[in-house]
Amino acid sequence: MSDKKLKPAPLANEGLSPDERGLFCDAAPREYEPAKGVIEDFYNWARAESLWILGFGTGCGAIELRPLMTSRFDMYRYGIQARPTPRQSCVFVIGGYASVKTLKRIVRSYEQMMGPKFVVALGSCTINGGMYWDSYNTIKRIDQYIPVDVYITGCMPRPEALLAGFQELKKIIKAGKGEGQNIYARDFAWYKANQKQIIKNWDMPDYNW
Amino acid sequence: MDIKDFIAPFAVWKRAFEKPFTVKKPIDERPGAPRYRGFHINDAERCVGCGTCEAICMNKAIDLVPVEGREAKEGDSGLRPRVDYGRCCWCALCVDICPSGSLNMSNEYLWIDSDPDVFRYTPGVDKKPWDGAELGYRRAEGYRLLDEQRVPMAELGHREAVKSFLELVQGYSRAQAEKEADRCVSCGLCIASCPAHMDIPGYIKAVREGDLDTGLRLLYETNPFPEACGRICTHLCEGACSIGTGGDPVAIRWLKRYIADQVELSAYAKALPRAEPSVGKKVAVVGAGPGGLSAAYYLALLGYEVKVYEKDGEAGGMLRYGIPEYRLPYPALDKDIGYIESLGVTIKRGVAIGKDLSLSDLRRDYHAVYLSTGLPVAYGLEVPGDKHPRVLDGVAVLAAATRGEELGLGKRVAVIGGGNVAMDAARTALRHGAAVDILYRRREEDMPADADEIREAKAEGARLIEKSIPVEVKDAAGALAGKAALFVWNEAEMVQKEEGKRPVPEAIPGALREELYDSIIAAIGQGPDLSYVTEEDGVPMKRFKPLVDARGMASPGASPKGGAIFAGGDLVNDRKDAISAIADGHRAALSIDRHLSGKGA
Amino acid sequence: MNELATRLAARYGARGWHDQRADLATIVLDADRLRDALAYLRDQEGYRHLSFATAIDNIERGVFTLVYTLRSHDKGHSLIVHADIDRQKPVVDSIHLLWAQAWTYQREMKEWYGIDFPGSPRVDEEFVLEGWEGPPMMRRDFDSLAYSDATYAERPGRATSDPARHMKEQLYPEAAE
Amino acid sequence: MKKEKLRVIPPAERANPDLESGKYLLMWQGPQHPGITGNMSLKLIVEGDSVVDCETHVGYLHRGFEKLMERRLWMQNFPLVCRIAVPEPDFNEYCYAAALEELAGIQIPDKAVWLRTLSLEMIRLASFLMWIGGQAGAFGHGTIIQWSVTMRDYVLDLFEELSGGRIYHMYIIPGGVRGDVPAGFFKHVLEIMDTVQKNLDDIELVMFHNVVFKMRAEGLGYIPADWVDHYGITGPNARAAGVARDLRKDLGYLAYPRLDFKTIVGQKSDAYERARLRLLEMYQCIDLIRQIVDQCPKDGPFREKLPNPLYWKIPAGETYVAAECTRGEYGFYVASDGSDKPRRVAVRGPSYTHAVAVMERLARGVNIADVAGLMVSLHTYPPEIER
Amino acid sequence: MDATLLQRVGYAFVSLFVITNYGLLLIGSMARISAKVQGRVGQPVYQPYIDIIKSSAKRNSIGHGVMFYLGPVFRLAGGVGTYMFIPAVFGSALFMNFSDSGDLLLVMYFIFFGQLGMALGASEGGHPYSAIGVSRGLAQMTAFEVPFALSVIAVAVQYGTLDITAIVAAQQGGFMHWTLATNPLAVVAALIAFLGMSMHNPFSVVIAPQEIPIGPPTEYQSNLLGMLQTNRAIFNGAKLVLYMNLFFGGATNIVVMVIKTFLIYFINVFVGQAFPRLRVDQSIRFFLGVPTLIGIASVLIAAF
Repeated sequence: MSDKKLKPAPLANEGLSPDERGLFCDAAPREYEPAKGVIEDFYNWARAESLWILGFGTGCGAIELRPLMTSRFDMYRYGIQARPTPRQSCVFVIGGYASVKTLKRIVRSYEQMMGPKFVVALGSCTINGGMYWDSYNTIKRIDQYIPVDVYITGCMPRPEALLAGFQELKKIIKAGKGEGQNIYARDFAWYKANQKQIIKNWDMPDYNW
Repeated sequence: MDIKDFIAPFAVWKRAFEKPFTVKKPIDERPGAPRYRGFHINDAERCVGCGTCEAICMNKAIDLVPVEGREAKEGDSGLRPRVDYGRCCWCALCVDICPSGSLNMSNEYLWIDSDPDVFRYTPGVDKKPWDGAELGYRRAEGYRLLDEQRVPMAELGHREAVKSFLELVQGYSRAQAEKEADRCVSCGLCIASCPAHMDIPGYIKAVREGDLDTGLRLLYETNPFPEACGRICTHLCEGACSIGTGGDPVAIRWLKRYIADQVELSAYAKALPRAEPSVGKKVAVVGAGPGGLSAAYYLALLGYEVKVYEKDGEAGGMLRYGIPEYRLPYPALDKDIGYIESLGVTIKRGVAIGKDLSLSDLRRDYHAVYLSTGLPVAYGLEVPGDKHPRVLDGVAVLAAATRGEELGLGKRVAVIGGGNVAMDAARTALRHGAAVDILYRRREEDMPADADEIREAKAEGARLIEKSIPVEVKDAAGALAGKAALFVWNEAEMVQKEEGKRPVPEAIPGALREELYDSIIAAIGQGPDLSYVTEEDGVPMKRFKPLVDARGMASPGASPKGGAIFAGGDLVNDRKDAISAIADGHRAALSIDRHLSGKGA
Repeated sequence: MNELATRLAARYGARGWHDQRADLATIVLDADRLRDALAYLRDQEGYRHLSFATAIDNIERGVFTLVYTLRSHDKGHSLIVHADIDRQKPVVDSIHLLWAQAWTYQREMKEWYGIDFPGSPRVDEEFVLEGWEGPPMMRRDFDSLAYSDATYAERPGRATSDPARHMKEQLYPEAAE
Repeated sequence: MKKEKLRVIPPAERANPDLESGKYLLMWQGPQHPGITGNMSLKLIVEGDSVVDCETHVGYLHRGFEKLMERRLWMQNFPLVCRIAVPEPDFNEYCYAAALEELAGIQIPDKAVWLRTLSLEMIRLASFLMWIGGQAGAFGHGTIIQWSVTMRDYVLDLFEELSGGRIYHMYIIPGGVRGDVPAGFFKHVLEIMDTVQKNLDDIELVMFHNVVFKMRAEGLGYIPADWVDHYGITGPNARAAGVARDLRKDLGYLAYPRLDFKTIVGQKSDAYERARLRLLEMYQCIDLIRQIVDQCPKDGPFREKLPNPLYWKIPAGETYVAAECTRGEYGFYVASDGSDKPRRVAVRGPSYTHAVAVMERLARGVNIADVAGLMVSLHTYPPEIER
Repeated sequence: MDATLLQRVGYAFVSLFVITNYGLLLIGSMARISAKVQGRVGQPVYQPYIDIIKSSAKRNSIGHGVMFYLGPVFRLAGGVGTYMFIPAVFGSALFMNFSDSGDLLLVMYFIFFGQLGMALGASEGGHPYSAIGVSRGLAQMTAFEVPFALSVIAVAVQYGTLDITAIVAAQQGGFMHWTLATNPLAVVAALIAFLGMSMHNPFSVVIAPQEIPIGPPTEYQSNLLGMLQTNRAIFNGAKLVLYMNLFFGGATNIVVMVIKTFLIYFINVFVGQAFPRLRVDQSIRFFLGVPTLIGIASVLIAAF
């Protein structure tokens, strides 16, 4: 993360109307100390065994989430289920490419999720642009904008690959390495600077939760 | 809305008593289908690093990277494709197009990591769990994006061919040439194999696009003998062609010929660069073969005044006197030489250095001298009786044929040797109505002649006798004495003497054979004639060859006695083909220029 | 079908009838008579279905060529109507009253090419882009790759070699002199 | 000729609600919303429980295909096009390939014709299967989607076997198809068709004879027949309104003229009717697939040789090739200027009309609970709207 | 009935603990049964535990004012309150909770209480879906309360008491003494209302993921969500026990209780898997139609 140079501190939620301001938190995100020892291990076990995916199909990757959710692959048996609201979800599946317009929603949804939160990125497009490497409207690296825990290759990755990806995520969480939330808080200014560079009509508060 | 609408939905519960759809352990139980387009595998041995996969990839997912332990060599760039799975879309067009068929896909699809920078690897080089996967996407049979078959070249039938000295190969039509040029993938592997390093993809592109002037210009950048080379070049390039790894190589030689054939000599000047203004220096070239004339051409372009001395009556050297008309018709050669002459190169025909003029004279009169006298002296058979009048010299026979002299070979001819001269002599003899036996010490696959030539010679009716070691030439008995000779040879078997070296023929004791021939043509190699070089010229020799430096310079430099001496062509190099001589000539011209203009060290 | 060509030529100055297939023809019109001609085709000639509308940037000629594809299900025939408009002043009559979905296509063309359709609903709103600051991106002079390279970070560490150049460096470096 | 009066249907009046009044609630449905098909959003203005105004917002999936295609070689576009409509990629492949073949004057072998037809029918079935789960789910029936997506997965297995890809098959390549059928493939097809048909029978029983489903779907999203031309509605949405249009019959492309099928037409034109019609079309797909398996030639070439794809140039010209996908008229307009890259490729996805103009019109006055159901009943895929 | 107050409090904690676990396992096993219908294997039975631990282990949470926090608290209070006044096992001191005369009224009140508290809290979340969910929830609750109240009235009238223990006592002595046998109409009305109360299909408009994801709890997260999840188990358990007591003869030991409540809950799942979801207006109209008539009829039967 040495390349993450801190830019000037971002704005607070100025410019919002008073009613709206009430809907957002106006504190910058902070890093959270993990609990001590066995307790954190126990928590991590629970976090790993109860992965709630945010139901947001950001790209073509969403198409393989359907078989995963339904009877053939049945991810429920692994404690994975889809949640319709970011507040209750802990896993964000980035389904492939993200257009700028979607990225804005991704950032918002991600920030609205409660930590610890994890990101699984599907397909080539999230790693280095994929087949839309020369498109004027899609980003190339999702890790510039939000921290990512697991990448799954493929275009599209098969549902099995997704399952394996979730197993890998479980391992990461159980090992206590799923600290995307803290990384995001630590490098918040860097992430915000990257986001604002791409999202031209930044009409949302900096603190989005 | 009837009662059924209330009852029927409960039919969902039927499912509860059936087997679930769920796959128990999907990752283990459901491998990719046999055709699944999973991760790439590459047979690094078969791959030649041509980069066609990189060219077709719409995602710019493939890079060609140097690989440890793999050097560039003829027909193999030493590079291997590296796939970026941050780009790949698993379309498998790279597999479909791969000329060698080395690139394939496994049916493996699991690659998960939390580090986004790891998803790049060189298949077949970096070890991966799916290496050597049996299943996975392969090109379907009969399905390639590239055409593996070359556009057939119209040739005279063999029956027809032996009747005359008409040119065998008829050349491509425009449509054929463009179709053939379309097979090229512009990988450029061929360039390194060409002694002259011609811009082969460049001129093939010119053919494809119908821009023959550009094509001609590209040809002349490195080779002023396109007509000749387009016909008789040893086409090492085609051996390196990446398309050749999975089919017929692109007919590079025929395409070169197509360009030269299509442009009239009168239109050359328009397409080709003009000579630089005169630099006021003079260079002499000894020998008007392809090497000498190439040097002359490039020197003339650079503004030198060039005079070429040729002992024979016509220019062209071995191209004219060593290669029969049916392979290289004289008008084609004349076209090449004519253009060189049109640049102001003077060819002094019939002037032999060492006889009419001495090398010292040249050194005195010129700023530099280029020796390109080739290998005019044929080796003898070196067996008892090889001085028999009916034992002829292959090169001499071919030269005589060129001069249109009566050859008088008779009805039964033996050709001893396995090189191109032997084949040409044999086929010339065939055209004079003789029955021809070709005798060679080793096996057919060991013959140094072009495979095409061997094939054609056989097809035209020559009999090939392999593994035959010459023993003796005896005069024929009786009335035929002095008019025919008995050739005696010993049958041989191939013995692997040393591990890793090619096997050598060893005579089978007692297996002597003999046959009566009207002529025995010895074509077992030629040597140089350096009698014109005197010691005071200061040309160092090694193994009967002038010793030259990397730039072709033979003498240490200009001495008070005269200009520097450069040498090249068959005289110096080991390849002994026209294109190498041309390359030497080109290089010598540049070296001479650098030497005389004082540029470079 | 050529009767139709004649009628269109007589009424609207249409030209260049070209039968691409038995069931597909193309024709060229002047932009200022486009709406009338489309209405005529729709109401009188049975081309009631607008398959799609789009534009081509013929930058070499300095025009945008509009493409309207109509289909007559009765005749089983499709007709592609072309009209050129000036690239500098791209304004065309809106056809949103003729077809109820046409405004979407017009909104798209406005955003993608900068062609204006006065009066078309929501034509000035963003369609698929958000916060776009560049020129209309479907214009030929907009370079998508250059924009992408300048805007979006790429994962570093890629390098490729050209086989021919690599071999030259490895095998005969002297020729590079 | 019959002389008609020039007829202009005035655009439906849009309510112009005063959001400040506090009477209305502005709501976004999507893009992060389980009740939306794919990644798009509806901006709803709601009064109480009913929608006053609806605007479709698209572009979340915009990748600029049409621009990218102008940058790529003709053959390089072949892997690209299938990504335009994710659940139904084969129609992109077919339309693109057919347009190129038409422009370049290439005739494809008969076997390729049949295999293409098979591929298209199979993906129609798969797409319908996913849709029917979505339709049931939009009304809260979570069981159907569990079954139907599995059935779809079985069809995808067939694709994987045939082409090597589950989602993006990249099978229909310009010049033909990419491979012959593997051994035993047709047998698998027939087996899976039996499984799917059996499951469809269950779905029919559970979903279409369901009092709640009827209560929800009947009368929802009525499309009058005279909207069909005016809005450019195609496919099942048009057929449910009683307009018998099926490009498979009308254009007679590929092997369809040699197959025995009837255009299915509905009457009532509401969400239920559309769902029912699509169910019937699924049975039709199964029937057609069986016919294709029966009639497909067993051998012969499956691909026409093409020039080197690295330099392939297509003569200048333009064409529009359409096909009947599950949602209606799917078309590719391809213009070539004679170079090795397309001059312009425009994609006509049926959702373009259905999800924007039609949806915005139909959503007005609908209960907010029905928006998702209505949206799904129009069967739209956002990626083909914005490309 | 001789236990001291302290003992009763202690017993109540045990009882609460048991019902919480039972409720969680019940939810877990019903999820598995639903999964079976859908052709799946389904989540582990203990999954709800993990979910609650996970929710409680979240590191951060956000709030929208005091009411927002109070919502789940009220809800939990409602759940616990409901359960605390129902005797879970007839005749068991351990499971009799704080049942006393007139507890039926308290229970009815607590069932409402939770919902209302939730409504207040969720509305504070500021999310339009929460607001819509709340309004739907309240509307539907009002509707299903009608048949439910009617059937409870019928039961009260029939047994002449508002003491649940007494009602259970009256039903002892075999199946023919159960309300199910003595006043089936009341049971039918109550069970239909139960479908609405437990928010299963076709009456799941309140949370309706496809329409208003996911209604009132949209904004709730972390430990607040954990609280809601715990409450769901308790509240479910409480309602099931109430139904068992009122209509199915109660339970004399814990095994009977488990079997009976399981079956009652299963009715929900049985119907829920078969039907989609009704719109809120449709469900209100539905509850105010046939079930209400049945309820009235049951009261009439009980009264006369």
